[in-house]
Amino acid sequence: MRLDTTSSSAVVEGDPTDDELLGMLRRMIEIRGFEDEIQRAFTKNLVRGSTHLCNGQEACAVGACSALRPGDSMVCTYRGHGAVLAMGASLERTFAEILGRETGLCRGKGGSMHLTDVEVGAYGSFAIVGAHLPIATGLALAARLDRTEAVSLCFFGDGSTNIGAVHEALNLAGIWRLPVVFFCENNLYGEYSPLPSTTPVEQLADRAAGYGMPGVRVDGNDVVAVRRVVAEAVARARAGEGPTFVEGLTYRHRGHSRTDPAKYRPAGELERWLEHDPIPRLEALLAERGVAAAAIAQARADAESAVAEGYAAALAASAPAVELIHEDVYA
Amino acid sequence: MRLDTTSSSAVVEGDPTDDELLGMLRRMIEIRGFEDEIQRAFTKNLVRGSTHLCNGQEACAVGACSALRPGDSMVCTYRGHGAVLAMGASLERTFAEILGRETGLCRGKGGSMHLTDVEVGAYGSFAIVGAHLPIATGLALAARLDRTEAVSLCFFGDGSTNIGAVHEALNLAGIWRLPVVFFCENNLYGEYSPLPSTTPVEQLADRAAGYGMPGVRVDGNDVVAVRRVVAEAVARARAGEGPTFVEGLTYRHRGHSRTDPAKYRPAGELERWLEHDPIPRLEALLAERGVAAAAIAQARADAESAVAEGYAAALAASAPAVELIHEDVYA
Amino acid sequence: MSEVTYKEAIRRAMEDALAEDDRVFMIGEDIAAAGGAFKATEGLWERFGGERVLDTPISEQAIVGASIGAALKGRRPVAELMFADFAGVCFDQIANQLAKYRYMTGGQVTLPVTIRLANGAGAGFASQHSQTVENWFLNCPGLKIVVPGSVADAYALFRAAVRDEDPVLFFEHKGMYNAKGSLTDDAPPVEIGRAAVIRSGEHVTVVATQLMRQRAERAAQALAAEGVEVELVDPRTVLPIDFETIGASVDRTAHLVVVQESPLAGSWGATVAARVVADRFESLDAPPLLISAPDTPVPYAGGLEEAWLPSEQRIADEIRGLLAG
Amino acid sequence: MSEVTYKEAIRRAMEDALAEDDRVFMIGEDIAAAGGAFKATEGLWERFGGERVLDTPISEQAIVGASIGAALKGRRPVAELMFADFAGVCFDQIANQLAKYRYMTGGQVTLPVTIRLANGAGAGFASQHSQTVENWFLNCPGLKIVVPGSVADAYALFRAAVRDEDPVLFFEHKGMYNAKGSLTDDAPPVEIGRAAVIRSGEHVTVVATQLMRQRAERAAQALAAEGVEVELVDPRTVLPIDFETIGASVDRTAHLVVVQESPLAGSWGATVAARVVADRFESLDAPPLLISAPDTPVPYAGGLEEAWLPSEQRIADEIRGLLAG
Ligand SMILES: Cc1ncc(C[n+]2csc(CCOP(=O)(O)OP(=O)(O)O)c2C)c(N)n1
Ligand SMILES: Cc1ncc(C[n+]2csc(CCOP(=O)(O)OP(=O)(O)O)c2C)c(N)n1
Ligand SMILES: [Mg+2]
Ligand SMILES: [Mg+2]
Repeated sequence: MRLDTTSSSAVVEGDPTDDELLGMLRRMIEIRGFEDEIQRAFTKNLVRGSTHLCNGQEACAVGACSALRPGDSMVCTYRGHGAVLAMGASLERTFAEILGRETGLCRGKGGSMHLTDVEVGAYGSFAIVGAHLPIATGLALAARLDRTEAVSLCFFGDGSTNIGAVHEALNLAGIWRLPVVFFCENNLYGEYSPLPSTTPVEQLADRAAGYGMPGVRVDGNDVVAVRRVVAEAVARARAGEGPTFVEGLTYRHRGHSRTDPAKYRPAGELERWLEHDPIPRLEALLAERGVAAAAIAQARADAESAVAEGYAAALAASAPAVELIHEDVYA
Repeated sequence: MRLDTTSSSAVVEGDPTDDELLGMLRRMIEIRGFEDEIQRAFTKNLVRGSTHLCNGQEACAVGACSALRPGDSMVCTYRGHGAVLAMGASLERTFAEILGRETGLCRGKGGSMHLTDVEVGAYGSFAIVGAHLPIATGLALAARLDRTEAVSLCFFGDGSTNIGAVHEALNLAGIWRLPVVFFCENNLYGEYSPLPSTTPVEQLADRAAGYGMPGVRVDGNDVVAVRRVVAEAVARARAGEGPTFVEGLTYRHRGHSRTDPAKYRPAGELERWLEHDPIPRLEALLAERGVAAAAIAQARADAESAVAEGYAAALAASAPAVELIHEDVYA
Repeated sequence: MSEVTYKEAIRRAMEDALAEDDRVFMIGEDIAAAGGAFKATEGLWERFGGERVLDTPISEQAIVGASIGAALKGRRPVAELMFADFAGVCFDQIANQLAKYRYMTGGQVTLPVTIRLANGAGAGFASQHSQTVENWFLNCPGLKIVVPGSVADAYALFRAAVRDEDPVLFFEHKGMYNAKGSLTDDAPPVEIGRAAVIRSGEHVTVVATQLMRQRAERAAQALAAEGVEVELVDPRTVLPIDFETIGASVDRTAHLVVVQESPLAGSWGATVAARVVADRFESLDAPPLLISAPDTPVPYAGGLEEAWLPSEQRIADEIRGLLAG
Repeated sequence: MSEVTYKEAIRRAMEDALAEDDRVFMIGEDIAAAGGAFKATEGLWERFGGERVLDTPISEQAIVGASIGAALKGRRPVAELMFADFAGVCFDQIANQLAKYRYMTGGQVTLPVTIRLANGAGAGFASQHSQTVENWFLNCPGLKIVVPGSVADAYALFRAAVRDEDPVLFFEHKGMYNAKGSLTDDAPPVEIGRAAVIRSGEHVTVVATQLMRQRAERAAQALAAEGVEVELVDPRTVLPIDFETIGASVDRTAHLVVVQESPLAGSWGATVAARVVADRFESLDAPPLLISAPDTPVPYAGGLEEAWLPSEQRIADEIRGLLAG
């Protein structure tokens, strides 16, 4: 296991340019705004079932996905709004899906937990913990067999590392040296359980050794650091050197789902993490690099209006026609 | 991971006495004879389905089970004839089960892959790879809750370490520090696949670290060494110090199952391992310790006649009455 | 007697089972301090402590396997699998181990394991969190499968499940957690494997469970206003099924209707229809009516899911059609 | 035309599928150099190499998941799960992921995955290696389930499965691997979802698959000698089921018999009986006859397993009883 300790202040080869960073900032603010909007919609009963927000984890989604190129693929969990948007899915159609509209990414059939947009390489959000890691491995297998040099990026949570499917997928990717990047968003909790209560290792990245692949731990709230670590893992994968297990340390600002007040958190924990909120951190970095305050403000304004427009358009769309029930079962 | 390197020639505290060792020799010869008889019966169509013999692995079964005491429990795999006999199951009733007789351990309903004798603490042989590790964990959980200090011993193969259930069980035992001894009989192959083709770690005991438990590797053909390592693990478990992962390096003399000629083995491999056959090794050790040749010969003779008598008695027993089909579904 | 929710009835049943018998313990994800994903186990950990209410990692195979192992030593585990759909990740433990263990060992072991699962559609949880999962396990003799469809049944069947010497899959319909009903302190124990006649009627036997039982009951009320008397039978246990009670009702009404919120293929409803028709062909004046969901997964959007589920209206209309036909 | 075994027909179908389409590959445990646990893949690795025939660790969830992932990118995986019972350890991947993926994504993905499973009892493999596993998956729309019951069907249905754009569970009955039959080079392709009338007859429609189809065929011969003409229908696909062909036959014979080697509850046979009776009640002169195995797991001992499986004798006797009744 390796701990990534490079500082984001010093620019490293392959790092995003200032313009790219502004784009990433905008995307992170969009995701934050998206999640806030969904939370409001949920309390207004416009979102059905449950919904799992990623506020606070935006740097993982945006940093990691920014290391991909067209043709690569990404799969994630029910807490995947951010990852799907980071791949470039339309705000409007993503909103529409969660609001259950026919214009939604999945025609309103998937909802919050199943966002998929194959066109942008987002091959699915999965609601059964761990079930998508084998699938990520298969996406990588196809790349290997087809010699496309495509890479498969797979997000999953800390809590999911104890389920069988995860073990099988890591082992298969390891023994076949498949081009997958396993990105574990360690936000300290699986539902209401803190990691140490379920998992007898301190650093999840340590488990990588058991699968014959490198494990790297990174500050998951530092978008530049995430991007660097994932870019390196992606390069290894493309070069045929096999999978990497990346553990991004991060924190979800909200509860696990729906209206969870997250009372299980020790006092002060949230506040400490809010000090490391990835969005202000990126803004500070941009300022440090000499990017004009106006440009940063513009990114924020653009993000906010894109979210507002996307939401309004989605709300205006109509519900799916009832006949759609019978479609999409078989090809 | 620790490699056990103590020599069996030097007697260590807690080691079996000469008499106990003679008993273990007898048991190992019984198991060998049992398996040979089953192989012959199989070729005569007296055994149905498939059967998986443990010739060559007797030291694992006998050494590990000898470290248990009444009240402890043991579960194993379809390659479990030896383990069940090592716990003290009757040769006759074990034969009878595999021959499909009503006097069989399971009334003829289980067969070769499902030998169970709860009276001697053999809680079952399982035919779905890895499925019994969670069950072993549950046996240990009951011991913990009931404060019985009982220990749960669980045999499994090298190949099974890549299936999800194994991962979940190891993790649960690790986080709850349950009194289980996980004994991995590494016989180098899972079916026809050599371990390095399926598993990207060289020493399976290395994986123990990922579950917060010690991993120990031992010469699985040295019955005294196996006994020592397992006795130590059992003592830890009884003392509430949690599980241990033991990897016993061993070899199956025969093919995977039925009539597998084991052509996938490199030339000379079997011959090399036959030089380390656990039975002659134990005989040599006894001689070295000064045990009379006559006593060793007697143990062999006793074992052989017990096998012959058990087989004859089992063969003479009758098939289960057809009405038995409907029994034992519900309590 | 008190008026409580279905969820509270189950919570209380768990509390009473834990209090009654020291061998009972609960095991599952976030069921202790957190009180469970559906808050059904609230207060149990506080009262009984961490050795009776155990939080696990996200490892359903280990949850079921640990329950089996503990039961082998005389414990009576109650495992929670949260959404019933998660039974997929530990299917082997349930269908191949738990169900067959006693049989394979020639009766050497008994497995008093209860597994709780939150079943069913209607709440917008989409395809992977909305199934009526009991149908996956019907072809697994060795299991008992109960599907309580009322507050009283939820309490009584849970108590019976924990007392039962055999493995019981206990399906709670999550769409009913907040439904209210009355719970009497001295209600007679309910036997697993016995159907209940919820409402007597002479014109048609309607067999339904859980959410569909609720809807069928309202449909029956509507039909009663038109002079059609429905006999509503809730099998309550779908493995093994009480064909006797259902059949006896059909002998009287000469009409059989099955209502279920799942596709037809491989369902308990198909099993009921097949067996009852085979046994009581002469009793029937009309073909059995099978009211099922479409042959599709459960869709997310509100309008789609609503249309997917058989409605009170559809149930009433189809029964009218049957009797008119 | 040649006389081959059922197993050879499948082997040949795999070979032809691999030769026809570069996107097809095989994945499973010990299927490459070792030729598979049942030796059904012998020679394929030698001919097509390690990128078309892949050996995996013992990780069925990874096998199915990897197949799904590869299919998303346009590959056509054929996964072998060895004994069908092992579907239990990867049930979630099949029932929750593979079956629902297309639906949940609103049709964005197609999943041309074929999964091969060795099904059925009769060979002494005991409870955990002998089930007719197709019944576990019937309530999972999105899957197609085929159960070839002859040499010709084994070949043709396998080719159709691999060409199909949807996930297909392909159940091979291991008790038939050595059964012989003829295979013509120019046999017309078989469509998934279509039943076959194996034998025409006017007195009774018998529906059976795989081993039971073989036995029903012999029972039909015995009955023919007594003047009873059986129409034997093999649904061949049990999800979705071709109720039309079965129903049309019942319209002619007025008698329906289902024969299956599994317990009744949740079975395809119960589904056939329920639906055909609901649709064709007026066509029937007698109650449907359900010939199933007992409600127990599969026992090991020879005499027990033999008695457990419906025999040719039992099939013939029960049909006689039905027609006499
Ligand atoms: C197989 C399965 N078990 C349980 C659940 C319920 N569940 C949903 S999310 C979750 C916690 C997952 O924690 P983690 O992997 O850390 O991801 P996070 O939610 O923190 O992003 C659980 C237990 C599930 N969806 N699937
Ligand atoms: C879930 C499952 N997958 C596959 C099999 C088929 N199978 C039986 S034994 C075996 C090999 C197991 O190897 P290992 O764990 O090394 O044990 P050994 O046979 O060497 O004792 C396999 C793949 C099975 N029984 N269960
Ligand atoms: Mg987490
Ligand atoms: Mg092995």
